[in-house]
Amino acid sequence: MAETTQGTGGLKYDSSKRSWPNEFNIFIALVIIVAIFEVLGQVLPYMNGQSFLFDTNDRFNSIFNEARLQIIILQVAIIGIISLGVTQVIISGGIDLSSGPLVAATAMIVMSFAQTELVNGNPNPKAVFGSWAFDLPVIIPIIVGLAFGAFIGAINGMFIAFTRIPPFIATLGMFLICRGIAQWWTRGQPVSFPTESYAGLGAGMMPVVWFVMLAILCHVLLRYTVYGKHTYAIGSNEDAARMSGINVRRHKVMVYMIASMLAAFAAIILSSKNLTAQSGMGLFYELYAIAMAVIGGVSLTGGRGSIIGTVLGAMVFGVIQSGFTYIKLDAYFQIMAMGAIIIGAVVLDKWRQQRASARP
Amino acid sequence: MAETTQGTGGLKYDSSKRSWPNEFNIFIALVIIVAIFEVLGQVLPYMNGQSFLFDTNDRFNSIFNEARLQIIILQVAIIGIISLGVTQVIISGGIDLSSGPLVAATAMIVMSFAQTELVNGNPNPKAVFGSWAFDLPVIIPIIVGLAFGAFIGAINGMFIAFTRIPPFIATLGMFLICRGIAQWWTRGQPVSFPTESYAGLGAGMMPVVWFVMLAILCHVLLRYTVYGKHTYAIGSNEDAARMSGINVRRHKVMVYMIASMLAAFAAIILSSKNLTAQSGMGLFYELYAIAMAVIGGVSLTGGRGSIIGTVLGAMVFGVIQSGFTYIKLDAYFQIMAMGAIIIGAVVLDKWRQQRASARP
Amino acid sequence: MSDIILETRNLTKHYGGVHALQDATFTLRKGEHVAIMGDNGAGKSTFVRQITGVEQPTRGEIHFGGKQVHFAGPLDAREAGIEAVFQTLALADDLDVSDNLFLGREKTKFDWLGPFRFLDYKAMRADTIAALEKTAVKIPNIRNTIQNMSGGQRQCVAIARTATFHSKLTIMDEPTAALGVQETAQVENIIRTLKEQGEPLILISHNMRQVMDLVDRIVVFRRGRICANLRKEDTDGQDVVAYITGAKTQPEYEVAEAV
Amino acid sequence: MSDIILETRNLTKHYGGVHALQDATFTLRKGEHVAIMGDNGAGKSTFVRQITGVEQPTRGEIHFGGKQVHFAGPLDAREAGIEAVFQTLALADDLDVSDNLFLGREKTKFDWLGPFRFLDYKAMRADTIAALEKTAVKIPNIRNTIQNMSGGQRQCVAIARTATFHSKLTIMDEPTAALGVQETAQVENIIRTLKEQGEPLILISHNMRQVMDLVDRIVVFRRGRICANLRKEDTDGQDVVAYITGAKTQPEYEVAEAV
Amino acid sequence: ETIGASIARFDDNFLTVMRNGMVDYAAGIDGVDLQVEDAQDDVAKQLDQINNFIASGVDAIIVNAVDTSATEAMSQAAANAGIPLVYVNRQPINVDNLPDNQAFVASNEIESGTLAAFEACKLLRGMGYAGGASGYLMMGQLSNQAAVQRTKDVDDILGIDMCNFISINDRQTANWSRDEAQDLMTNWLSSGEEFQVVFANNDEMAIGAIQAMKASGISMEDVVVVGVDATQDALVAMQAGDLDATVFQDAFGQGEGSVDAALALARGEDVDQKVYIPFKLVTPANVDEFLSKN
Ligand SMILES: Nc1ncnc2c1ncn2[C@@H]1O[C@H](COP(=O)(O)OP(=O)(O)OP(=O)(O)O)[C@@H](O)[C@H]1O
Ligand SMILES: Nc1ncnc2c1ncn2[C@@H]1O[C@H](COP(=O)(O)OP(=O)(O)OP(=O)(O)O)[C@@H](O)[C@H]1O
Ligand SMILES: [Mg+2]
Ligand SMILES: [Mg+2]
Repeated sequence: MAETTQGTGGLKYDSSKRSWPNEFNIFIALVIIVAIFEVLGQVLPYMNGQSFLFDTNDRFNSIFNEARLQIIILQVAIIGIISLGVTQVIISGGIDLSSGPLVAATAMIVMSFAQTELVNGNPNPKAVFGSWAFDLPVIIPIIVGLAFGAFIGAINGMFIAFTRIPPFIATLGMFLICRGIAQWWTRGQPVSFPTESYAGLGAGMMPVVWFVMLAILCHVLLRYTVYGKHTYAIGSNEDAARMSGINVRRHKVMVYMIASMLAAFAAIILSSKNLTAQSGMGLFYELYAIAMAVIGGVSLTGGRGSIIGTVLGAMVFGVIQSGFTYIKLDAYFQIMAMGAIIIGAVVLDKWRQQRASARP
Repeated sequence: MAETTQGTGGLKYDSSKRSWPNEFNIFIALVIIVAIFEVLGQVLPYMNGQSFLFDTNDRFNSIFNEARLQIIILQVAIIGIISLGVTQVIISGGIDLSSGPLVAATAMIVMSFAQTELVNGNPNPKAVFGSWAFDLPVIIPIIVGLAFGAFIGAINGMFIAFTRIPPFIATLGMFLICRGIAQWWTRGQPVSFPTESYAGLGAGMMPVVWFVMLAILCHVLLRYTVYGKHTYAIGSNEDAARMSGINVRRHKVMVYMIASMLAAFAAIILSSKNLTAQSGMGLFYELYAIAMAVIGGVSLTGGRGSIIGTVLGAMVFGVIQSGFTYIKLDAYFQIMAMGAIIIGAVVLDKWRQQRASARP
Repeated sequence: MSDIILETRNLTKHYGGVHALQDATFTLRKGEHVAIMGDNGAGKSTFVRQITGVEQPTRGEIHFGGKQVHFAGPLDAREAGIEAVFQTLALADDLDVSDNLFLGREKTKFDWLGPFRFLDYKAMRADTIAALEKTAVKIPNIRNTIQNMSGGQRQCVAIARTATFHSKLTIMDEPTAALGVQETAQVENIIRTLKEQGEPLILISHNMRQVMDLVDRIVVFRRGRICANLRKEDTDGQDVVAYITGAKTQPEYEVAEAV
Repeated sequence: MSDIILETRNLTKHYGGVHALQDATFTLRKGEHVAIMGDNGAGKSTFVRQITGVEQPTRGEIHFGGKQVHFAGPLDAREAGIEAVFQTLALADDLDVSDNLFLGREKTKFDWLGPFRFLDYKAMRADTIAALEKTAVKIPNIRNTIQNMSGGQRQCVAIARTATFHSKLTIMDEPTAALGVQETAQVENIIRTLKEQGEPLILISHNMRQVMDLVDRIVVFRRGRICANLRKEDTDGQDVVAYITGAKTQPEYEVAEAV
Repeated sequence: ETIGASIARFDDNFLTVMRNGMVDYAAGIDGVDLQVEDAQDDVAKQLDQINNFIASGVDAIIVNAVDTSATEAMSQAAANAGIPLVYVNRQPINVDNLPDNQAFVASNEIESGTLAAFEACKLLRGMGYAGGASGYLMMGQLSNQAAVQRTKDVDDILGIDMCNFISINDRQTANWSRDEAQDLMTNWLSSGEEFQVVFANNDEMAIGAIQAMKASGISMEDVVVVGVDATQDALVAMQAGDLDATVFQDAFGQGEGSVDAALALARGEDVDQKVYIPFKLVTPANVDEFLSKN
């Protein structure tokens, strides 16, 4: 027990009692959930002793069921990318409801610039533009997508920063506008048949690669740069940030732009992975992205949270979804159980936080 | 100009410069929107000079197009009822995302207790329970519905009050749970053919009657009772409310119960109006209910807002929806325009508030 | 024993690794006015938060009115008869003055309606004006919300709230910090009135003159521990400062301290 | 004219019907330390909020450093060289001490990264400890967030922030209200150091002794108007109180008042 | 055998009947274990569900595609894992070059909207409106394939010589929902325009329109209303003389057929790559035949 007085001296301070980082709680929750599925696999009679994470019937050259490990993270990688941006918005004291429809609108637009000319030797039946838009280099749709995302984010941010309307309303309005754009773009028709290079962006485990890379980038941004510090400051006390001379308006616009660009990038990966874009894509993504962040310990009142937490929050979702299929849970109960687990994970987190701060 | 010093004396106080109630701003917005539609009716060539609100082709014994007046309010009455509860939740500093799915779940359950035995002389093809549940008195389904709403609200409230998880998460979890319940109840089958007395609850303009009555009730509750004062106090500063000796936990449970009971009642009216209950009902109702409240001036940070504002917010929605059909706006643009108008109405409100407080 | 209204034994509060309050043993007799002094961060407000049930102590006992109590929240403490002005004031920013004054104990009509009983706005507003006059604060419009008030006006509202209701024990945490000259004098008058009425008081203040004027006894906190318990007659300003700064410690409060 | 650093002419601010500040005409010379006194709600903080750009005045002119200025926000004022400790402190609760100290002017590395330049945590922490020593406040762990600090500790952080950076004008709104005896003495030392360095200061305080000790001139506000402008040598505590309470008004500030 | 099935939506009435067909049928066969998942109208989620099935090692997969143009990726995933795949109800975009162990079971969607619209056209002619008639078109969710197709079917019918006397006053979406259809119809009625026919993309919206018209005192004799799906509620409305035509799609049969195909593929048997189950027009004349079918 190291009892010292730190800082500029004063009270007794027992640094061995420093509370764990919040991220640890959610990691524990993750482990508990995995363990529960493992146990259920052994206990439920119809499961025949299958394992959740381990390779029990020798389908892989590994002790793990690698297909499972892959799908767990693959299926949350795309919403995870959105969640990285949503995390920043929430830390800055805002909220972004527009990310789901933005994914749909961006996917529709981007795919129109990523179409191939010939499908199995026949002319592309889904062409949106004339022939000039066929077989464009892959960088074009990427730039178009990111630019569209930045544009929408800038509008969100400017309304929030300059007219000071609640972010909930600004992004709810944008939610509807983006849904409209997605449907209007091709009058509801899906857009398919991308070029091979475009299809490569989200093929196989690529979404996971992007997710990990962007998560690291965002982590560095939030933890080590002025941008990140100001984001926390604004979320913590906007007036104080303003009085401290932070350009709050410009900063907010920047945060929403980054969030929307991440959502737009997620749309690119999503449409590439699915080889199609359709206007109904991204339904409820905004809610799931927010839920991932909050499960990961991001506070909806702003000022608190981390990218590591959000990544762990995303993993919780992945494990749950995969686990439900694994134990063959009836689909009606899946959605209920998902609700219960979201609540449970956050309750666990709160409870551990309280216990930690109350520890003698 | 009445310059006096009020209260216990002190500064000059010019009571003629007292700022207008916030509700006035939103009323102005409403009038502006109606005026725009009137003008569009005159200006757009294909409209043949039809009027939006007035009876130009003598179909009614009135200067107004009464059918229009009715549908404007009828189509928002049900979400309006939900919004009355959501308003209280938001004023108390929370949020309720579960109201939409709660409507679906309640409608399914309630309809099962409201079925008639014979349909066109044939046995009811949709019976959920055995024959004991046929032709029950109308009070039974109402009680079942309100009890179910109270139950869900109590769970929401207790999680929020006792575990202190964010309301966003608690009600998002409940959102999924209620969706699950709605689908599981009859495995996705719709429930139709209610008794005549049940069908009477939501027939014709009855939804409007309920909406108005409940709005008055809620207005009185919030403005003139201890319940209302404590709701504002908790939303304004929860710690202060607790330190002032308000039983914050019990009060929150009460607020969420009332909100969920209102949503459940809306479900009863909705299923009665439609003569059916479907598991997909109520999609996005929670977002619209929140948007109505916020357009009506309810602050998402809690502590501010009123029922009058929410009713006006609901009217804005009604006018917009009706107006779009009236000018035959392309379906693809309707959703975009709706988004733009939601933002616009709140911007207008903010702008007027700022101007009012800055007035010399 | 029966004239002791409040007693704490070894009251201790740790925040994670921070030992904010350590073994505070304290007694208060009926009718007695005691000041708590000490450096910033010495643990004074922490002490108050423990005895008013705002937080749960890590360790230790609280006896109030002769029997041991466990306040689960401030509601319990208030029901037991403890009124407090907190350093953070605890006002609802969006409500107006009279709403705040009566928060949690509104005057009502139709009480059989339970939680839905009606507010008696008229009676509350009248009483509010009377209560504010006691504190001499100038508020241009009592229907203004708290968020539109100056720091001193807010503090006066918080004090008026405490002073309006009779209680078994009143606690004030730096009540005059933001007050002007006149208002401070008025609040000191309020405190003297309490003394006359025999109501006990715990006053936290950094103002030596005020403390010497008003109280019977001074308890000094230092680094989370009580380090002195001085009758006013036996001490003076310089002496108290010596205890606050750590130049002196009363022998009965000596502990082996790791500096 | 060139030795006048700040001048306001008929500065006026109305909140709805509340005339919080009325025709304030005020000058401050280079190197001068001026105190603003007045009752609670007299308009002192309102005056500060106008000259620091936190709010936009209803009417009136502000001249700073010889030319007329229109601060659109506090950022402008800070860039012009005005540092302020606000009554509300303006701290970010979720950040720690050094983050708050350097908020808005972080020490950074890789500056070519623009808004994404890296923070130099090490340098900032070292400077923080140095800055806090000036205020004598005891903070057990400087990595603690502000929300876990006592009222006085917060105020010290806010003061340390202002004192760390050189400026053309420093404004302090009741800086020692929540401070203990030692800390108050230290802050007063800081103010004396500013005086020696020739930096001008506006100090708002209710503490007569402090004001008399520290400043050259006292401006008294009453009911939103300036009612007196007194050189320290020409006045004393009782005289100032007479102006504050309204017993006296300087002839040049007389107006036909509707009471 | 274990079969995994991913259904586009659980809260769609028609798909629910189809799903029940699958579940009931599979329950009746010994040793067959059917696991049904809800894709919640989300293409990406559906692909993930298929991957989850693959991770669990099922013997065959049935897909009711959320989006028929997103099937390429699904076919690839299943083919790479060597697991048979059956598409049901909605025609995959790659239907003409499915891998060997994949198949498609459905009805031909183009028939549905066409049958109903043509019946309406005939009825209007019979009522003597051949000189000119006008109507409203209620569309399903704008992002939905069936809605896009059925709307196009109506347009196509109104384009043929025999039916081009019908003009459309206005077309709007009511998102498949009875409630929104009621409000939309009432809004249309409040403009006071003349109309003789309402085309709805599904029966729920048709019923909503009927309820709104009845509430405004319009006699259902004078207006032709057609829907698609032949749901129970619609058939009852038809018996009452309110609904004039709908189209029966054998949902139950499609469900059964898909399970059959999946089992056959899993056992390595030969299966036709396209199995079509026909649509049938339902009118008051033959409504009794269908009452017990859905
Ligand atoms: N946003 C606002 N809206 C309405 N009235 C306000 C607002 N801000 C301040 N006031 C009023 O203006 C007057 C002056 O307030 P100000 O904060 O300037 O007082 P002060 O002199 O700083 O007092 P203190 O010594 O208590 O801090 C007060 O009566 C206050 O109620
Ligand atoms: N929630 C908390 N978490 C961690 N540390 C805390 C918390 N609350 C208070 N502290 C620490 O406990 C110590 C005592 O704080 P307290 O508020 O009791 O001081 P105080 O004596 O009232 O000081 P002041 O005179 O400045 O009001 C301080 O060092 C403070 O940083
Ligand atoms: Mg304190
Ligand atoms: Mg002030």
